[in-house]
Amino acid sequence: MSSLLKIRGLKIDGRSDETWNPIIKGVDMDLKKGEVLGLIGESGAGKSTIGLAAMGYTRDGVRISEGTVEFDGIDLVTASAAVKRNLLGKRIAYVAQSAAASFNPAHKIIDQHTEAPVQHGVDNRANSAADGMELYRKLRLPNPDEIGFRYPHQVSGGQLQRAMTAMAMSCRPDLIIFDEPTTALDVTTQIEVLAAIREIVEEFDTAAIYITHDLAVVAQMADRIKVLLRGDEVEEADTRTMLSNPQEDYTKSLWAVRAFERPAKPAVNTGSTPVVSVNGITAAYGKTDVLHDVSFDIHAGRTVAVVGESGSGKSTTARCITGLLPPRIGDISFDGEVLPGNYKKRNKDQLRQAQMIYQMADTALNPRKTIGQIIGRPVQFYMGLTGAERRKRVNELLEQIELEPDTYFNRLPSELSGGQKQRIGIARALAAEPKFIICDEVTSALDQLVAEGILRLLGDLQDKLGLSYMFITHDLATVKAIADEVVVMKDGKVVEQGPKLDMFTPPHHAYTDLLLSSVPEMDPDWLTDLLQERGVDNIGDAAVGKM
Amino acid sequence: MSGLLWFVAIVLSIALGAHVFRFAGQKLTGNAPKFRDMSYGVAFGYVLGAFLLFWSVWYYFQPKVLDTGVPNAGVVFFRWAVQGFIIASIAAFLFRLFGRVVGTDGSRKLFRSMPLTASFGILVILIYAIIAVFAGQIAPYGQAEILGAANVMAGGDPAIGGDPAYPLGTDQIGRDILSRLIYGAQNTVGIAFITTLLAFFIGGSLGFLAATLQGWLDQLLSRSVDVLMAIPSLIFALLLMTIASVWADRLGIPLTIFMVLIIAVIDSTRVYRLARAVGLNIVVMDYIEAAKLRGEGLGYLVFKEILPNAMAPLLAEFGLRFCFVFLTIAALSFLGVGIQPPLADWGTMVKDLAPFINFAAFAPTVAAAPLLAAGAIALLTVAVNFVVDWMLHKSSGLKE
Amino acid sequence: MYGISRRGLLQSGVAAGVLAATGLPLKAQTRGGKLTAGLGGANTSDSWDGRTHSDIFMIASAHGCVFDCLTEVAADGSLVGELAESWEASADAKTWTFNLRQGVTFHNGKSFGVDDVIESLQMHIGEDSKSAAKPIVEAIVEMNKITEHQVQFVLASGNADFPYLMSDYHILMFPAGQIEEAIAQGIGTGLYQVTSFDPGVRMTASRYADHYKGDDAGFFDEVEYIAINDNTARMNALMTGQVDTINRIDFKTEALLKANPALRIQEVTGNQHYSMPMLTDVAPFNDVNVRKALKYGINRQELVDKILLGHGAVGNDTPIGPANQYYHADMEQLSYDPDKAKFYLQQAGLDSIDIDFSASNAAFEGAVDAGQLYQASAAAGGININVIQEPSDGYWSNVWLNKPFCACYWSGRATEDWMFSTAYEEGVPWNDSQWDSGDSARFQELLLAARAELDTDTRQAQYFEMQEILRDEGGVLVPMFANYVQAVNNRISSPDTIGNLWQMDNARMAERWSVA
Amino acid sequence: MSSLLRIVLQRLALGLVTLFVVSIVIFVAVNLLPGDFAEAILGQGATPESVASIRRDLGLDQPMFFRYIDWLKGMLTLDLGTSFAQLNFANFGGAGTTTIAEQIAPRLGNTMFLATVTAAIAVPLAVTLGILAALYRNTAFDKIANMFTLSSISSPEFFMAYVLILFLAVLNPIFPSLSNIFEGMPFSERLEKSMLPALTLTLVVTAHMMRMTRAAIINLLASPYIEMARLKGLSPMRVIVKHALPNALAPIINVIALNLAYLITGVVVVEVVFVYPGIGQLFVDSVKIRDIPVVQACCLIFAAAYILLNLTADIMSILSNPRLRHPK
Repeated sequence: MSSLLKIRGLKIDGRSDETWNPIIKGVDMDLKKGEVLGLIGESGAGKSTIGLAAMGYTRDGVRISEGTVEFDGIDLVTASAAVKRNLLGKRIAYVAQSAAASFNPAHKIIDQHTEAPVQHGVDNRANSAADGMELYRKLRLPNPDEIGFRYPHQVSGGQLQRAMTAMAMSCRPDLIIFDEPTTALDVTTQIEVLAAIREIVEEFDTAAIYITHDLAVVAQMADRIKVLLRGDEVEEADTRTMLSNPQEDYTKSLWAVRAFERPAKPAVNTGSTPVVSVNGITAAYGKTDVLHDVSFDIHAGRTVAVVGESGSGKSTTARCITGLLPPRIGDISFDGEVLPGNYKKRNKDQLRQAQMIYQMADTALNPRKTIGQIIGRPVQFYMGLTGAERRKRVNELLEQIELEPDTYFNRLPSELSGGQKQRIGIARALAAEPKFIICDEVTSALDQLVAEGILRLLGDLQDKLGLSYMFITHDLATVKAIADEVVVMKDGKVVEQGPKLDMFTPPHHAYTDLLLSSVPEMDPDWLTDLLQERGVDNIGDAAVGKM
Repeated sequence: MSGLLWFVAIVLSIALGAHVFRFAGQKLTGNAPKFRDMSYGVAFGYVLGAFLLFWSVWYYFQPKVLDTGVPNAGVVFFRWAVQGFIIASIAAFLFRLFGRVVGTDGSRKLFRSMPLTASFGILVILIYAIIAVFAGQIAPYGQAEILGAANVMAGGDPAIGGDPAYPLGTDQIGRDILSRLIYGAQNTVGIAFITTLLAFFIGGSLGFLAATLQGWLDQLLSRSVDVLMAIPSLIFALLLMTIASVWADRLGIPLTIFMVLIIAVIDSTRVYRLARAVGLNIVVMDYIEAAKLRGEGLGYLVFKEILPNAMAPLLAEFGLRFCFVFLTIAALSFLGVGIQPPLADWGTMVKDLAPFINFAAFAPTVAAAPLLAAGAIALLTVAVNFVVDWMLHKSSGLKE
Repeated sequence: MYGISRRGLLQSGVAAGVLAATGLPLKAQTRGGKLTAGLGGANTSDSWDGRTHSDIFMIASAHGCVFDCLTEVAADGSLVGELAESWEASADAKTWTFNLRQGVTFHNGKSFGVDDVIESLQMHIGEDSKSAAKPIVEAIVEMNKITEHQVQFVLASGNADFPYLMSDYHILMFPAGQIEEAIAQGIGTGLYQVTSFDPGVRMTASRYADHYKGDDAGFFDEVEYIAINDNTARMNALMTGQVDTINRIDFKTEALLKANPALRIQEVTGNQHYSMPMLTDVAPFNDVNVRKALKYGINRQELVDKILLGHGAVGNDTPIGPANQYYHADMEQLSYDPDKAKFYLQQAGLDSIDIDFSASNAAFEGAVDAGQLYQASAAAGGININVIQEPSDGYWSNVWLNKPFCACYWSGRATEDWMFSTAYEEGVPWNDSQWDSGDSARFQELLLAARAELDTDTRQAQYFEMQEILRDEGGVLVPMFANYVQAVNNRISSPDTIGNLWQMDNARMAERWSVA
Repeated sequence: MSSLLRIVLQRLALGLVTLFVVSIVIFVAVNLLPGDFAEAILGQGATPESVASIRRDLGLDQPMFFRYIDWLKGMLTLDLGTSFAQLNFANFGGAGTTTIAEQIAPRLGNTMFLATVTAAIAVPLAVTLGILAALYRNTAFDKIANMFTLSSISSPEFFMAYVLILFLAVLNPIFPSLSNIFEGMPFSERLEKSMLPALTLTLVVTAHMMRMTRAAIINLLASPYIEMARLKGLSPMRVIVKHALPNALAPIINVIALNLAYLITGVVVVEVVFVYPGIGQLFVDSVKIRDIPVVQACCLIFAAAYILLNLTADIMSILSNPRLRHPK
């Protein structure tokens, strides 16, 4: 069997400011029937654009300028709209990143499922619906006979993602494009979806392009991996070769990131006063408690990682500490002194001592202010420095975060890259000369290489300035890399806490175990092994509480 | 009845033409994608457009005077419109060209990405501003100056009571209409501008305050605004203006000042809504949280953190509000309670001159005076809307 | 300017209205067709109650179409009978006997008789009555039913004009015992019977089949009066042929209207006048020389030209206009003469004088402008007029009769006595110049004498003298009379003589006009 | 479903409260109208005695608070009261007075007729044009439509009205410029006479509705589920009708309701130009003669219509939201 999909010299332009700029600079690709190709790259690498181009589809403001996309001998670039329409949905299907956004909220799931088969004349509605339920059962969705009659918003994210995979399968296509199908999911949910996708693709011998930025995930799913960098192809090899023996520097550096880990620190002296002490806080939004009796300490020069899935109460804890959400019960003490619950009642020094770095650097920096103003404000506000003194201090801070002061002083945040913006956030926190910094998912919006840089910088600063960090994250790799102590949270409660080493060595609490074991590893056999370990039927149960 | 038949026949032939057009296109271009994927509706659109174009050209070259000696007013007006459109397009094009060559790097870049409509808008606004500022120098007579001849007809044709000295004629007490039209720019635009500024000052500051402080203040302000907004603005303005007209009389304060206040307050409710909504969007940003946690005061939050980020949507809204205020003032003046004589004002002028429209059929120039006054209102709002539309499109943040 | 007519002489006692109906059709008028009129002056508060009528829409609808009065003023100004066939007075003009027309029926079939007259008149009196005709009816001390068709009125004092007063548009004849119903539905004895009435919007009526005026009046089968208060819309309706006639045309467009061959303009001068009353009991207006100075300081022709745009006539400081019977047309006209003004000021012992003049456009359109023009012209005579713009609201209750010198408007009255006794008789409430015997005992004397004088020539002499007194000494400046200007489509023909007592041919276009 | 019901009831209650507060505002504002009916109707004849007598007869000498209570009581029983003109007339001794309700009903009916005719033309036109502009966005069609709609939004209504009169009544006598409709007029004639004001209003509201529809659809077309639908190989028509429209309903309904509210309340100018006997004319006339009960009633009807339509839009968009219609 010759190749199902053959892409040759594909170049794609994107429009910005009325001019067309190349965003894909010549990519070739071959895909045989039943084969899964992993497309990997950081944000802006053009993964999704290629994925869509493989369907002969371009988004607004994007055009294919050169090359051919031959699907089963038909060039999708030059094919008429009618010809393409006849292929899409029927022979080539698409699974989008966010099922919640990609299901039409106005129609029931099963109606959307049957739409393609009915419209393409593959099957009638009744048969197609029955087939849908069969697929739901195969994908181990709960209540497979009934779930289709719900509206998308009535179904959880992980289930919806599986339902979308089922929808893609509805016409039994030859090729499915998976566009980061698990990126928006929590780790424990990710497993079920990964397993389901792999299983069904294997069962129907469907060829697939699997797009992701996560090496470990792609290792589980793909037969071959293609690495992309800024619209260019870096290298391509079959999965095991690629993992064990990457050729290009870029690929190697990607691999290396995962090995970063800070050396462990000696244990804390018992009896020393923690910098921050969270004492049995219970907090509520409105009338519902979202935190229940949370307690932990953060000692000087230490990093405490607070881990948990979305909705576990990590950020709420941070809000309690900063005083944005005064706790209902319990208190926060700083250097042994109890802080007022509401930040408005705290004095300037108390406010200064605890700073915060945010997840989204875009929303954390005022887009209308220059870097000099952003960093200069706390310098002036807390330290009372003005004019040349202020400028000097800002320059120092910029140097600390490894940015050239004269280049960046007058720039606006929009002129910086994501990593640079995050560094400015750090500098702003440092400007207050705090003892304690809350880092709220500071790396989760960044590409891995950049994230590593930020983590290293934070580590160095800690060593240099003796800072304490509370590190909020859902990513266990990050925890492993930088934490001294770990607090695991679930449903607003602390499930387990202790030094990092203890946490990563069994035995743990069941939830910690689930969390830890769900983090994909770079081993292509990891998923298979894990499924065997857990037992096929238990995968669904893994998502307890995630309905 | 025959008119209806004609209409149906034309539509049918366009429908047929669309079919032929698409078919011919496919054949002639060897099934090029443009024609191959063309839907019938698009083909219909092309043919319809072509038909309208041909019709316009045909109509443009119809004689200006009918065989019966009566002027063909439709053609006259159409020619004016077409000529106006062409001149406007050329002016806008030249202005944009000028902007692309002259000016700072930033402004040149701005002009490069500017659609013709926006450059037309900016040009018109500039011209209005110049006329408004230099009305006294430009206008041949004073706005309240009573000249010898009253009721001179527009057009300067003595045969129908015109006088070349007064190209747009004089009003019933002998004031030059052209001068009043020019002064109208000063009064109407100036007053609308002040009113809008005031509305923004009131609505904007309250809106940001509500967004920042929230709580009971927000509730109180928002509910009050709901109530005010539930009363249709024109009706409310009309009512309040009637009340004010007497207070103005009694207190000896010009009614215009009351009008500015009333419209500003009524309009500030809309500004409040927007400012609050924009403010709320900004207030949830992390940099506001960071500033709050830093211990910054309310003033700093509102003016240094929120306001700069709200400028773009507020500026766009300013344009729209300006148009709205402008039209409200015109409507109030039209209903007789707006800007009071002897100040020249376009709304009042339209009302006063409107009867001439009836005579358009046999003296097209006579109808020009009221149409010019109304057109002056329309042109400015169109221009502002064009610019705002472009700004919104550029920032793309707050479309509708 | 045609249609200015002098009323024919009336001998006391008998009415000229022996022949039926009105006007004197000079050419054969065709019957049939429809008259559509666009009239300003309509209100949502309009009703068929004659006591409330004050503007053209209801006057034309009620007085002109649906209802009748006892007497009627013909287009030429002569008084003819309408529901009264004839009348006669006692020698002292105190007792009047009216012989009613027989065989007249209301639109609901009820026949018309003395009871209807008495009850219709009684509507206007009574303590709470706010009827504008109250003073007229109050003067009747006794109403006696002599036969079914003969009624006798006894007046408190002699009044030779009494039959004239009975033509007033407020004093409509309603069916006795059914007045409420008649007011609600519009049931009268007029030429046209109401078919629909929407206050402030529209009135339609159809020709009442067996009307006593027969074939000589009411030529249309149908009439439709549409309320169009907006000048532009009214003009537009006429231009586009949606109405046949409109009242109060916009002077701005007059030239263009005239150029339209399908239309014609009717213009008559009546009694409607703009005035400037001064309180003669307040200094400096108590000095007749100051008053005289003011009379010479005003440029009347300029006011007519600029305020009325020429659509009017200069006034001679009397309220008696061309529509009045004893209008003193040959009286020497006062004219602008700053030297004389200065002279009279010196007579008053002054070199110059400062005077406040209160005006508002509520008095009449252009009153403030008129004040400014007056200011400019009077300055040359040493009179410094300070024009005070007064609030429109409450002008009549706060300014008029209160401020010593202000702008005012009078629609005029059909008879001299009525006009004088409304605003110039000693002690009457609307005497806006406080004109009394202290100012001119002779005037007050003549007023009483002329009222009861049945001899026409004597009366004429008396009224002429009164007009002269007012011109020379009076406390009211009457600089101008405003014309009634209306436009008619040539589809409609109208008699050569157009009534000037009220606009739209005395509001009787439905009665007098016909399809051409 | 119960939560949905609760939300709807909440909105209704809020609407009623707003209406109540609005009634106070209106009452106070209207009663501040200077001068009064007595002076206005008596004109030159307004002697202090006659003014006082009319004021007494109309109850204007009562304190404002009691008048408000009386008025509110009337409102609650849907009794709009009697106009001063009619009361005054009754005091003259006339009978058979008509209530404000009777007076307003036909006027309101006329305005509603005009609004309906306008909506019947404008809504389908605007929605169709909006969808087309969204589909063919950034094409010549879109740009031309954009230019025209911007121009028509920008022009004062009376300008539009006069231009239409000029072209459709004066130069080409197709429609009458005088909209003197009345009860019992045949429907076709009524329609013909209402055509020019309806077209004027259409021009004013179509632009707004079209732009909003276009924006709503474009907004939706960028959403992932539309891309998904396209990637399923569905026809463009089906994508629009089946996937975009149901979700665009809420914003479109909102725009339509807003514009209908505008139609009922913003017609004053148009009614004045065309002499259309609607409620706007009645309002203007009543303000002129200070007929306070009528002004109040008109204002309240305007506000109620406005609130009601906004409420309807609100509730409709709640109902069209599957999240609320099918709670978890």
